[in-house]
Amino acid sequence: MKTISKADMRTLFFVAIIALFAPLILNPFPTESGWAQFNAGYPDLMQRFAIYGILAIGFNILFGLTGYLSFGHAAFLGVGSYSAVWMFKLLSMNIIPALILSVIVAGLFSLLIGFISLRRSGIYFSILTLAFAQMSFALAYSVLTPLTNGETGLQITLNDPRIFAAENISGNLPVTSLFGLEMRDTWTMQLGAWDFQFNIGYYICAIFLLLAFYISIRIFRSPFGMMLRAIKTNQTRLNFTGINTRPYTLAAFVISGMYAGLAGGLMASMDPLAGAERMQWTASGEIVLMTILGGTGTLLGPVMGAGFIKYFENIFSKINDTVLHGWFSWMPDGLENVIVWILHLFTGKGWHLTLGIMFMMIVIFLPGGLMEGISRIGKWWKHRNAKNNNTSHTSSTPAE
Amino acid sequence: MGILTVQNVNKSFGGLKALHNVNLDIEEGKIHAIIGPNGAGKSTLLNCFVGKLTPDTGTVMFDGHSLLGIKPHQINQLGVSRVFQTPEIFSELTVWENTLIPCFAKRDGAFTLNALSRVSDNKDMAEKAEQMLVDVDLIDKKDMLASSMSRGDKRRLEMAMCLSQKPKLLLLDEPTAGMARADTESTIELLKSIQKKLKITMAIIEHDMSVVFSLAQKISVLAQGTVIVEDVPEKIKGHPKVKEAYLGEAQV
Amino acid sequence: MDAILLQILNGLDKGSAYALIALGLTLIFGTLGVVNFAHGALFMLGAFCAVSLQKLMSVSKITIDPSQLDFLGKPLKVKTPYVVEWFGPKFGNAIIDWNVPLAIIVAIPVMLLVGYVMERGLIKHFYKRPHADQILVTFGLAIVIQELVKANFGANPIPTPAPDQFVGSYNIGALIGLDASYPYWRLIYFAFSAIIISSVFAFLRFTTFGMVVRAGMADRETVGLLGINIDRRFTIMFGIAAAVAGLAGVMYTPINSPNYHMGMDFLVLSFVVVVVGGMGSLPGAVLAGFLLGVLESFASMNEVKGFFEMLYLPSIDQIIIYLVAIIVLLTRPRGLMGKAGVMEE
Amino acid sequence: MSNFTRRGLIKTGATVGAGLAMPTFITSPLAAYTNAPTGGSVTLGFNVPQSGPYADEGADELRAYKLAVEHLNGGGDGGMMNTFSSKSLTGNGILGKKVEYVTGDTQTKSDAARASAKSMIEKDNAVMITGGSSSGVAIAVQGLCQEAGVIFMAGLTHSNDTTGKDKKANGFRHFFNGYMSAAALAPVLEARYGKDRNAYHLTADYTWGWTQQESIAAATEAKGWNTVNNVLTPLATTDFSSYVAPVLNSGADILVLNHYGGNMINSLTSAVQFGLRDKIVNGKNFEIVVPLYSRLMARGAGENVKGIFGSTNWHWSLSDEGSKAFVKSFGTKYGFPPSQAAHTTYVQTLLYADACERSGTFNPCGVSEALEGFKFDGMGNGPTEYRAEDHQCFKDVLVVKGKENPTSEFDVLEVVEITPRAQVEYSADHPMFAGGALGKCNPGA
Repeated sequence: MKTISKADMRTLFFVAIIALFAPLILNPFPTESGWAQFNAGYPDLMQRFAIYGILAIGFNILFGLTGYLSFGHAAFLGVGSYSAVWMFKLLSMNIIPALILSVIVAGLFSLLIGFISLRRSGIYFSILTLAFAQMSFALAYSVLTPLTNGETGLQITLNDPRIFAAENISGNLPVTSLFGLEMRDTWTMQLGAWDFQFNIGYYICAIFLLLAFYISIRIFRSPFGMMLRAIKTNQTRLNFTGINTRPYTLAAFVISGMYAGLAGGLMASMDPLAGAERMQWTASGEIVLMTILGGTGTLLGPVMGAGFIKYFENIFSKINDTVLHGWFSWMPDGLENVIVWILHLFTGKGWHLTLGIMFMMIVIFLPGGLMEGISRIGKWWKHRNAKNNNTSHTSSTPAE
Repeated sequence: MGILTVQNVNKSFGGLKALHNVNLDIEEGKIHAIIGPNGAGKSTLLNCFVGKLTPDTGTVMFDGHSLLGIKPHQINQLGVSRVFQTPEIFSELTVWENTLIPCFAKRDGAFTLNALSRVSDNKDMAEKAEQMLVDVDLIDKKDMLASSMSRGDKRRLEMAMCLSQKPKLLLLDEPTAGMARADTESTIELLKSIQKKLKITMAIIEHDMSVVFSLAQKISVLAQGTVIVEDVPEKIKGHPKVKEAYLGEAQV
Repeated sequence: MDAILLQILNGLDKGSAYALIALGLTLIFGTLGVVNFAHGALFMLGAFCAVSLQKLMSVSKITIDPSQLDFLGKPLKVKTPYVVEWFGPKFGNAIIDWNVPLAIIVAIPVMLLVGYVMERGLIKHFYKRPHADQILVTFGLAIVIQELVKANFGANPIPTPAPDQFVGSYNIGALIGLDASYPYWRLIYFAFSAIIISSVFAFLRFTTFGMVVRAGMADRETVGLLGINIDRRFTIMFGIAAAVAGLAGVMYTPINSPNYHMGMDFLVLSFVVVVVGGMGSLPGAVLAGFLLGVLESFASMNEVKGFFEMLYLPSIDQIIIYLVAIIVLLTRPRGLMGKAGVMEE
Repeated sequence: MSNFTRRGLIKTGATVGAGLAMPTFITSPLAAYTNAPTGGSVTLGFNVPQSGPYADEGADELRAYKLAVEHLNGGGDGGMMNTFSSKSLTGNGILGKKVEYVTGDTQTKSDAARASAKSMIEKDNAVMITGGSSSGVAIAVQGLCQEAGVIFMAGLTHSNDTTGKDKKANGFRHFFNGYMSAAALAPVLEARYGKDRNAYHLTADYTWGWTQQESIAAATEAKGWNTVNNVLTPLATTDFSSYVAPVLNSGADILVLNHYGGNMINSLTSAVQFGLRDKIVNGKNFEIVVPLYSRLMARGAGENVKGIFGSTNWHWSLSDEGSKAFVKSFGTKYGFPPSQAAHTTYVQTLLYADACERSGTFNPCGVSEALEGFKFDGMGNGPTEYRAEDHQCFKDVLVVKGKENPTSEFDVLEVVEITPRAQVEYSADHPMFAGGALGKCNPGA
């Protein structure tokens, strides 16, 4: 029995190829050139792309399919991170037990919150989830400090027990690994003027991203997924069709909570620190924005939305005046200063402004998010090709 | 004893008594119509059957189970389906998916975490749904979004969804409301043929007397929250109490 | 008793800010069906009306005083505000001192205009779009407004004190035989919000305009059929909601120095308030605002904190609002006074 | 697997697939430490808050960094390089390499700060990270730098933990801490307000607040004060009225505000609004104390700071040669005097550069060795020592109070006393700083 359709297989394959060659694709500019500022192909950001991709895919299973807008999803991310770091502190630096625990704990936590919050729908549900997440954040920041290390965030230290790890004699903090493969190992390939970094941690994240994406495709195409979409459009009819909607929504909530837990666990595996800010409402809002921005209810959209926001956060925030002056130094002084003055509102410390404007632009002109943009380009392309083919009559039979 | 028996049901909203000692007995395999002037309590009564409302006193028994205090989906799983006055369908899904969902609900029950098999791998479900769409003559619209159909098509789709579950009792709330004459007639034919073929018990609430008399095998007349007459159609036509109830309404 | 009275006053004061913002949010939501995440930014803009006016009034003539030195050892540049220059030190300084009350006069037209432009320019196009899109676009707008303010005024809070006459406190407890002094400005703030809230209610209740709007809130299409241009009235309502938020912001500045992210600080809490009050219910929003404000104040009392610590609930003041929100929403499905079917799908 | 280097980010040459004709082979020698500079320049990473509540402090830090880079590369008037007791810096970059820098936004969140620092290390090959305006961020980034094998020169961080239980071998703090604030303040408070005082503490409910409260309470109690109550306030509090109101009837005659930034401005404003300072309790004037002052932030509280005591790391009105030189070059370039955050980040950059020069390498272990136990002067705080045991700088601490008659908008604080270093020193194993281990320096790679 084939598990996914040809079209879905193609999408999955496409994502896999992108993920595999991301270190090349994301580093289009030579290292020493001025444009290198826009390169995103370094391990930390690539890991983040993958991790937030997982998070958004999971969120989309809940929001995209059922329409239940959770405003507290970051709580599960945070809980996952804390669990993972505790595993690093108590057991060993192997990421497998950490990931398992973070998924389980996030699952249980979301079961509890979901069970209560799903008694209400619409905005009442959103506010319930928000309230739970904000409570988690406030407590993690203050009274739960013995468990979370509060403001600083939970870190590994030299005197953690780590009962399964060999004794540490180096005096250095141990690093996270997968049976000896260290997450931070990076192999740099120098190719002409380009530096490409291939990082183990990133590829682990990418594998999980593909797995998450694959499972999400299966869910989308399953009877379960169909029921979830039915919940979004008409709960009354579904009830009168003999379906109990609560367990369905709860299952979707828990699944997406487990996705968030996995993302949190991976985040801690790449960088063993878990901060309370991960649970704040702004973090939850970011997940919502990623999903809407990319295209709610689409398979690929949320991943793209996640990449989009993280790119702005990490790349635009680093473009300072000096960099700008470097770019425009060929201009006459006066003009250079004017241009730099205008641009500096949007870059460096002004990166939020650019992000805000992009949010507005996309939602105004592309109501379906980035995915709509892509499908429009696709349509335009097809249309153009069709036209060309008609006029030149040289069309060959397209390959299947 | 019929398949659905209603005994001494009372329901009031605040001071208003909507149902007053209602007794009703719907026989298996029959088409039973409930008629009555506006505000007689027909819809309230129907809502008591499907778990939307709970009567203050009295019992509603279906096939040996009490319907009181259980959820709509449980009632449906017992074999009661309902067609609404304005069609309740999954408007953002395709016609095809609309018919599939009841099939899955019938097979998998109120909740099954069937998250890893593909919808299209469930061949038996697909066949059932397809057959149903052929039956209601919607097969060529199978990939359309349900929201983009005409009202008559939506009604037929809703009926197909209910019928694909092979319910023991089908409740119809004004199934021809707002339909053109031709549509109404085809609906009547559809219902008749279904009744013949599948022997499904039906309870119909209807305003249109021509529909009622061409379909019903038994009629209950509801007025001011209570059943005033219950009889075969021929006897209802000239019944003085019925006239009074309707004329009373007309005079107001 | 004194302590409890003080905390009630504190609660009413906090509640005033919540209630005013929540009122505007509900007006916009009820009339236009739009979830406005930029409402916090409107509150902040109001506060910065006061800041701008202050800046404007302290535009100064610079004279060089060689007898004094600045931090680099150069002759000190002495700044004299033009207002003082023109009106003399006594009256001029008084005008500067009365900046915040004066800012109210400035803020009303400014905020009405901001609201008008926002509705006509942006919100109008989102009436028929899903709530998620509305959230995204207004959130984007909030960020843009916030960043522009930050680029102009910096990130640090800017002190905008109340007029000297209102510094100090008044023993309001004495009225009922207790001893509880409460700052003048906070009393004014509470009275001011009470006036604003009641005028909004009176406006909706007793004017034709208000009646049409209320009818429109209940059933937009029918009112449209009557040939009434409901859209224009809704635009005006949006302007009013913006002005209410803006005035709340202006009056808030002496209580806490405004900064560019004060809107975001209030936004989430205001949403909680609106929902606890019940979506689409104006009295609900006001009631929930004051209720949560008072409860928050009580929760920060040492005795209350101690009590909850005995129940293994330390730091109750951190979570009280959210805890109350959860309890209310679980016991009353649509908040305190919500209508069925509003934003439940 | 032999192609993988075990520890991080070394560049090795590589063959690529057959599709590319004649790939260029570059085999760099195996570096001894992370991001060893290869060309004619060296990159430093300035990681400061550019958004969020501390953005203005971040902006001031960034100004100081740019100034330091300018001076290191031989531009400007040289600033403190002329007054610094070590003379190894010549204005020729660091070790002959031109100093370049990258900037990032910490957002005052440990997560974002680490992401930003990581991108500097991984993408921009920064060999040192510096900056920050809160202890949570400083500790988080310090941990990251320890793992990655680069030096961290902390910016504004005041928690005891930074060089206490969370100290790291690769991290260095020039700024003072909660204990030092308390040790400097207590005698002044005793002298001004007397021995027999009842103090009520409002404390921000997170680690920095707790450590500072603990320090202040201990130091003042040693002088005979009584701590009546300590109330923890949530970080997100904007209106402190409900915390301030109970102070009135608590019997306390001193209010200590263990708050920073926006919290400090708001709690102080509330306290003054409620007329606390006009009260007379137990026959004494009621007083307010703000143990950690930041001039930039204090401006936000306006008139309310007048006459209120606190401590600060440095102030532009100091008249030693180093401070004067710094204020002159900063003021000339930007038109206003530098903040303490600017001062500490400027000094940290110079200290780092100097340590590289003296040890002859950028290797974190070499730099660390050069900094440990390093004694210097001419940087604005008198004779200073970087203690080897915990990488904390020991120097004079300023006790300040809000100025009654400011002459300009920058003239918010006046220095009341310069508490000599000996008075604020503590042993490395002091219980408030116990619990962590410095570990060994990590050169990465």
